[in-house]
Amino acid sequence: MEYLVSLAVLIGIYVILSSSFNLIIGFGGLISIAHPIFFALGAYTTGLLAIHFEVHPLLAVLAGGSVAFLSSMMLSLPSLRISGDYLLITSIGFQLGLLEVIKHLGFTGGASGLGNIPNVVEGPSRSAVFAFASCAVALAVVLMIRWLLTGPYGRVISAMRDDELAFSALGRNAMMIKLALFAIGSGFAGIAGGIYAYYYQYVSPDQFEILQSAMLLTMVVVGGMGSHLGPVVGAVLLLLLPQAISFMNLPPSVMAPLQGVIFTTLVIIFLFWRPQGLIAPAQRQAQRKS
Amino acid sequence: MTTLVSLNTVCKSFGGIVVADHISIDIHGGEILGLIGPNGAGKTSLFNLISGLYPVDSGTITVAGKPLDGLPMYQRARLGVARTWQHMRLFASMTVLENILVAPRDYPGEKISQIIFRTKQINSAEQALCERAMSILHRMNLTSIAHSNVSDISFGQQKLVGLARALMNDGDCLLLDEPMAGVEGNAYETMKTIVREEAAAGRAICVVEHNVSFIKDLCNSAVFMARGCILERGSVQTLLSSKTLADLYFGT
Amino acid sequence: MLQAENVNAYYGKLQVLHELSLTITDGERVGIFGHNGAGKTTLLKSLVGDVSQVDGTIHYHQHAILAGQVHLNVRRGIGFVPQGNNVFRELSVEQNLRIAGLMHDTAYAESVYGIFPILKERQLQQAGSLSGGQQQMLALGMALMTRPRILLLDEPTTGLAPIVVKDVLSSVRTINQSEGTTVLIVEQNVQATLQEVERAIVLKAGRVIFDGASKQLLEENNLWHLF
Amino acid sequence: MIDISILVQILWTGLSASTYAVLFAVAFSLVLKVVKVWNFAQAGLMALSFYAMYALHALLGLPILASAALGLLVTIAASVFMDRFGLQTLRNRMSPNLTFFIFTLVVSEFLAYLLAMMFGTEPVALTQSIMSGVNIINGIVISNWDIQALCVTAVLLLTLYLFISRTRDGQFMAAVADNPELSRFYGISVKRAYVTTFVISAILITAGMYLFGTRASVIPNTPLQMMLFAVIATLLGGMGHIFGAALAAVALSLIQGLSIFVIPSQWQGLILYVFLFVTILFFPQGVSLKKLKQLTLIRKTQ
Amino acid sequence: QAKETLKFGLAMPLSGSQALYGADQVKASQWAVADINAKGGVNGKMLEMIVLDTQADPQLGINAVKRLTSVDNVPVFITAWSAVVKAVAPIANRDKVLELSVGANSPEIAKLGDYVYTTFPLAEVDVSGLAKYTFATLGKKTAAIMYINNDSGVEGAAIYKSEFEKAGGKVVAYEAYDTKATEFTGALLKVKAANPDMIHIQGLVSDIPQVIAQMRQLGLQQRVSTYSVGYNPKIIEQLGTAAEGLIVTSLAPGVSDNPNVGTFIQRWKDTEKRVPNGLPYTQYLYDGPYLVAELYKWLEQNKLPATGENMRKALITVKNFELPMTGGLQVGEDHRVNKPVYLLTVDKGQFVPLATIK
Ligand SMILES: Nc1ncnc2c1ncn2[C@@H]1O[C@H](COP(=O)(O)OP(=O)(O)OP(=O)(O)O)[C@@H](O)[C@H]1O
Ligand SMILES: Nc1ncnc2c1ncn2[C@@H]1O[C@H](COP(=O)(O)OP(=O)(O)OP(=O)(O)O)[C@@H](O)[C@H]1O
Ligand SMILES: [Mg+2]
Ligand SMILES: [Mg+2]
Repeated sequence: MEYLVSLAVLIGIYVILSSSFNLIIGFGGLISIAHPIFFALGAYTTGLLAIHFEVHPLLAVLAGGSVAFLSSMMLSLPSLRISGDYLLITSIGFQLGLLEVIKHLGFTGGASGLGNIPNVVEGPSRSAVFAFASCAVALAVVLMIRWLLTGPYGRVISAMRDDELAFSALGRNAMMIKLALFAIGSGFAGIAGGIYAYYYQYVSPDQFEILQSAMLLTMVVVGGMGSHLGPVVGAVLLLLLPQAISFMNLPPSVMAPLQGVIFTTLVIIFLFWRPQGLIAPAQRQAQRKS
Repeated sequence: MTTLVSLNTVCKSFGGIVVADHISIDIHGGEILGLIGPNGAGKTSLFNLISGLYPVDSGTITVAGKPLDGLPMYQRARLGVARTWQHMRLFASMTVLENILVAPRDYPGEKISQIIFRTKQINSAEQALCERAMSILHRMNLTSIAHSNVSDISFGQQKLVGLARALMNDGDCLLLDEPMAGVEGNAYETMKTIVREEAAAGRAICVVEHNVSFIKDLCNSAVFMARGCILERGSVQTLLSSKTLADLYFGT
Repeated sequence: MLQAENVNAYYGKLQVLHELSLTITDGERVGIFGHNGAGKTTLLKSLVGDVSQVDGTIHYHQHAILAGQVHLNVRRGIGFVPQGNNVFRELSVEQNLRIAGLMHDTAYAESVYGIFPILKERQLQQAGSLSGGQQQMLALGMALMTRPRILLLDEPTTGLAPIVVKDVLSSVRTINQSEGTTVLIVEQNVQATLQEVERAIVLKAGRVIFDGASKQLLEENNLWHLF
Repeated sequence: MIDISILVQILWTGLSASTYAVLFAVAFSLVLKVVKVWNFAQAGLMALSFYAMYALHALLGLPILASAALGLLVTIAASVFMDRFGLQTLRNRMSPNLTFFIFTLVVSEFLAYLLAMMFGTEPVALTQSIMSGVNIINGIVISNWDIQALCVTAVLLLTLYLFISRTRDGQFMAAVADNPELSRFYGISVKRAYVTTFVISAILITAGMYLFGTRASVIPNTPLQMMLFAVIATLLGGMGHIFGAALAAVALSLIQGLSIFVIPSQWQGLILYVFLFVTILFFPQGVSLKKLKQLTLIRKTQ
Repeated sequence: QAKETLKFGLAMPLSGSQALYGADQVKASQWAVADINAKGGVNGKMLEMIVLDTQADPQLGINAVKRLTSVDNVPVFITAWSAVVKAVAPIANRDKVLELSVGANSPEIAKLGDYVYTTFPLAEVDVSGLAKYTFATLGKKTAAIMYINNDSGVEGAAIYKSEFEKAGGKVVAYEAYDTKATEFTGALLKVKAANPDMIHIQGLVSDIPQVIAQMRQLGLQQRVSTYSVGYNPKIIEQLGTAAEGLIVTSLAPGVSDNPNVGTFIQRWKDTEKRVPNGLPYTQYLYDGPYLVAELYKWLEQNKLPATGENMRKALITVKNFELPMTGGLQVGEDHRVNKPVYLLTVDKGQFVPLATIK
């Protein structure tokens, strides 16, 4: 039971991550892989505030989100200023570079991670509380993104993605829209990081490397890029898959690589079986009110 | 009549290729100015300079009295520069109606700060917008394909959607880049009517066209360009009978 | 001889060509006309095998035109100039021409420069930065580089100044007469084109509603109104 | 403490150690240019290529060159298989770019896991000893490996250059890179161009892994890191400028090697990223697509 | 289920880059469980070991340990790799489950909380022993240190430096290299310019041979030492004669110190046709289940239920354990253990004992 509940915490966190990542890459068309670093910034900010300043958990998590929100501009502003193509590369550099910095700083705990984050929920229902919190935030994030994108704003975003030049010639500031989307998505990732830090009480830089990016990308794409529910389904599925495989009671010596082989094979199958993702993006329909 | 668009000794070159050589043009509200010239004369480039795709090397451009120097494209559009593109540049993943709905210059429903406090106002604004879009489509006989994806309609229809989008943008200055290329029959007539009506509504319109009969039918005056220079200007009649034009353009 | 029998073409559920049959004999100059959306482009594309959903048969000489195998059909001597976006934008003018001719005859570039002197002038310019009309000329030149035995042109004079339109249309005739190339040309510029072709085909909603000598079409006032 | 001979030594060793990085960067950038795919499967293919050679040479005892040749065949087969049955399907469905990205990434992981299952995760080198003979010329150590690596790389790059600029298939690759749809109308087989590209990249990958594997040991995950370097070089070299990518790879390797004298060694790992960021921030022209046009593969063919 | 079993967990890397060692260590533990059970278990009750993969990754480690504590309800579990030990410590403390770290050597491990104990000497033990020996016995006055830029490298190098200088020597070059580096020329040339008497490498099995190979090719002929990870035949294999003289440490007794070790190695040769990767670590892991069995025995004697709290009580009450493969173990108040350091060197392609530091 406890095990399932703690899985639910993780699911909530990953739903926030994949949905917000989808906002950036699926809806915004901003191809970045640096999402995990904003997750990390949120987690470290929250963790450090909790350890050193005993900030109220809610504030600490919000602070994590804000730091991610603001620092996203350190990446998006310079790279988008030149051309969207550079975002991918600068995002790789930003993510790995910042991690490298974290690994070498004393107060972040260095390469071995930041431990001793105080526990804020005591008692046997600890995980349940966290599960509830993370799933509630996840729901809120999914709904907020949905609310933001159905309606005129969503229309504007897809126009921008299709032809930025023609879009600007209609009087739209494409740069502002991109920055805003990127910051909002990153801010959500920061909040997810805050929850993560409190729940696990330990954050280490290795968790935010390229493989984490790959995991999040896979969640978004297998679930259905550019659809609202897709990333949710993707996150749940991709978190449960390895768990299910680990319950297959394979002999330990082959289990781990075999688990990887099975997992990647399944992802490839999903990719071909449902090329649009498990949940295909709804064909945008124009309002027919008139 | 007021001068809406004014170009004053605008120069631009790409490496050795001069695309604008001291160009000065004024366009008044209600005027339809034809811009003709051989391929590579610099017509499209002139539009690009006005709408801010790239900066001028020297000279000034003003729209409704406001200088455009150094402004990015989107701000120029907000000052009233609306244009169509030679290669249409429609939003390929969207329907015809949606393409038009994104075009208005100012729309509160698109500001995040305002959607958060989304009110009735925004909804009713949206409603009004849909109505305006449908009426533009209606004028173009495109209502039947309003909900088709723009990449699934024929070339000629796409051209019309491009124009509809510029109209929805509602700039006082309308730059049309080869609106008739690839358009004929009924669509041709529609296009003509609409351009005429828009001018009558007080817009300053500049049309690049190789279809001379279209220019003849519509334009009050015309400018003839070649290699980035204005060689002749005046009424369409005088221009068409000019010797330079005959040599360089019609080749008779 | 290019022969199409009972051709139906679809995009998804939308049927664009209906039971269309057509025979083009070698050496002909044929104009195809019709309203926007009549299916002219679709017809040309079917003839080079670039429409995936077609039924009916299309043969060029003995060979069946294979849907989806455009490059093989082209190598049998069918040249095609698509409507818009039809040059390699990142490559130079010269390279565009050479690549087009690699399967055939790269030396022919000189003759193309003869027809369009501006291309010679801009040899090293990137094709994507040419003006709209210059690109159109380059695309035509590239089609000629494939030394086709039959040339399919989709609105080749779109965006060209009248002086060039004349050149293009007359060069179509020249190519036809000097090399014996069959020419199939889709054009909006009906009057001018009719002067240059001998046979005219009019499409309406995916069906042939007129097929005869171009003179006949010029005279046929009735039909004029039809479309 | 920097004297000239140390400097020369670092330059020399850095140059020779950049050879495999160059090969990987060129392979990556070539596929990106022609096939328009961020081929992250390259890491998996690199691992496959290495373990194929390793199995044949170290386990079955075939001579090293025969193993390399057979390893090459395996790599080519795997690359072409991935293209025909994976990428082609996605292409037919007009999948979005990100799907390609994920697909290749997952293929990479799949291969890494598969190889881990077959060969374990113990670091292994291609040859039993990773020492190679050295010659000392004017105080500069020049190992046999250095010479071999530089020769192999130079020959491969030259051949590639000639192939692209002189042969019909090479030119067709350039055309397909520009506009695959349009190429078909000039009798160019797009599929063939793609296959050619993957064959070339397999050759480069195998050569690179051969060089790397005779000098250092590898685990199934090692190539991922090396590929990231290739990706960065590809981007800094100007996307799709394959020789630009090669130059960037050399420059990055040398900068990493030399920076040890100015930057405390524990911050070495950061240099690559800082360099990347600074370039894009302050010298966007340095990596701008337009400015590098003159250097492109295409222009060079004239 | 016919009979109640005595459960405990083992969370080790079975995949990922560390699996090479993790898998052999798991095997050693499995042998130990089988051996204990074959001799009748603990008062007739069988030990049951639940093995989960951590990939040496903290996140996966957390998942695995959560499963152990909440699904399998084990009162005690064994784990290794510093990052994992650290990451799962909050769970152990929160859920009051005893965590035994076997193999991680980061000095921080002593300070992870009430429920985290190590049975393995932390880095200060072997590295400082080595540093003192280098100065005092080998008579090397200057040393260069090359270390990998991760936590074990950074901490180990710092310990070596301070001990070597405390002993009176001088560290003339102190160079880090990246975890992903394959090219060390720059750092090595700096070392060469400093001309030390001795070079100490605080790295990993995957990079130590490359560092030494490049060092020798650049003409550095100094004697090289490293710590316990270097005690691996792989290194000799890849370096050939270039490995001669290399000094490594081991925290577990060798064949000559403890007869059980000889049998143990023979068992590897018989069943696996090879020697284990990282022999000393497998020795510690073999002893892990024996330690757990002792704890259970104490609980049985005192009729206490198998909870984490009681396990911890058992550990600090019994305090002194005699284990088959690594000898005596005393659990200290400060959560540390002290053990002799065994130094070995490569001679004619073999590791041979060099000295033992008590
Ligand atoms: N970005 C650019 N770089 C280099 N040359 C350019 C660029 N843009 C345009 N040119 C050149 O400038 C000249 C003018 O181009 P422009 O597109 O304005 O012509 P145009 O008058 O619109 O012609 P058309 O009627 O054929 O469309 C052409 O010779 C073109 O090749
Ligand atoms: N890729 C496509 N997908 C769906 N429908 C298409 C597609 N291409 C064309 N159509 C439809 O097929 C019909 C015929 O198109 P086609 O392009 O053949 O017309 P056309 O005669 O060439 O017109 P134009 O003169 O405007 O170029 C049109 O109604 C168009 O909407
Ligand atoms: Mg133009
Ligand atoms: Mg058409």
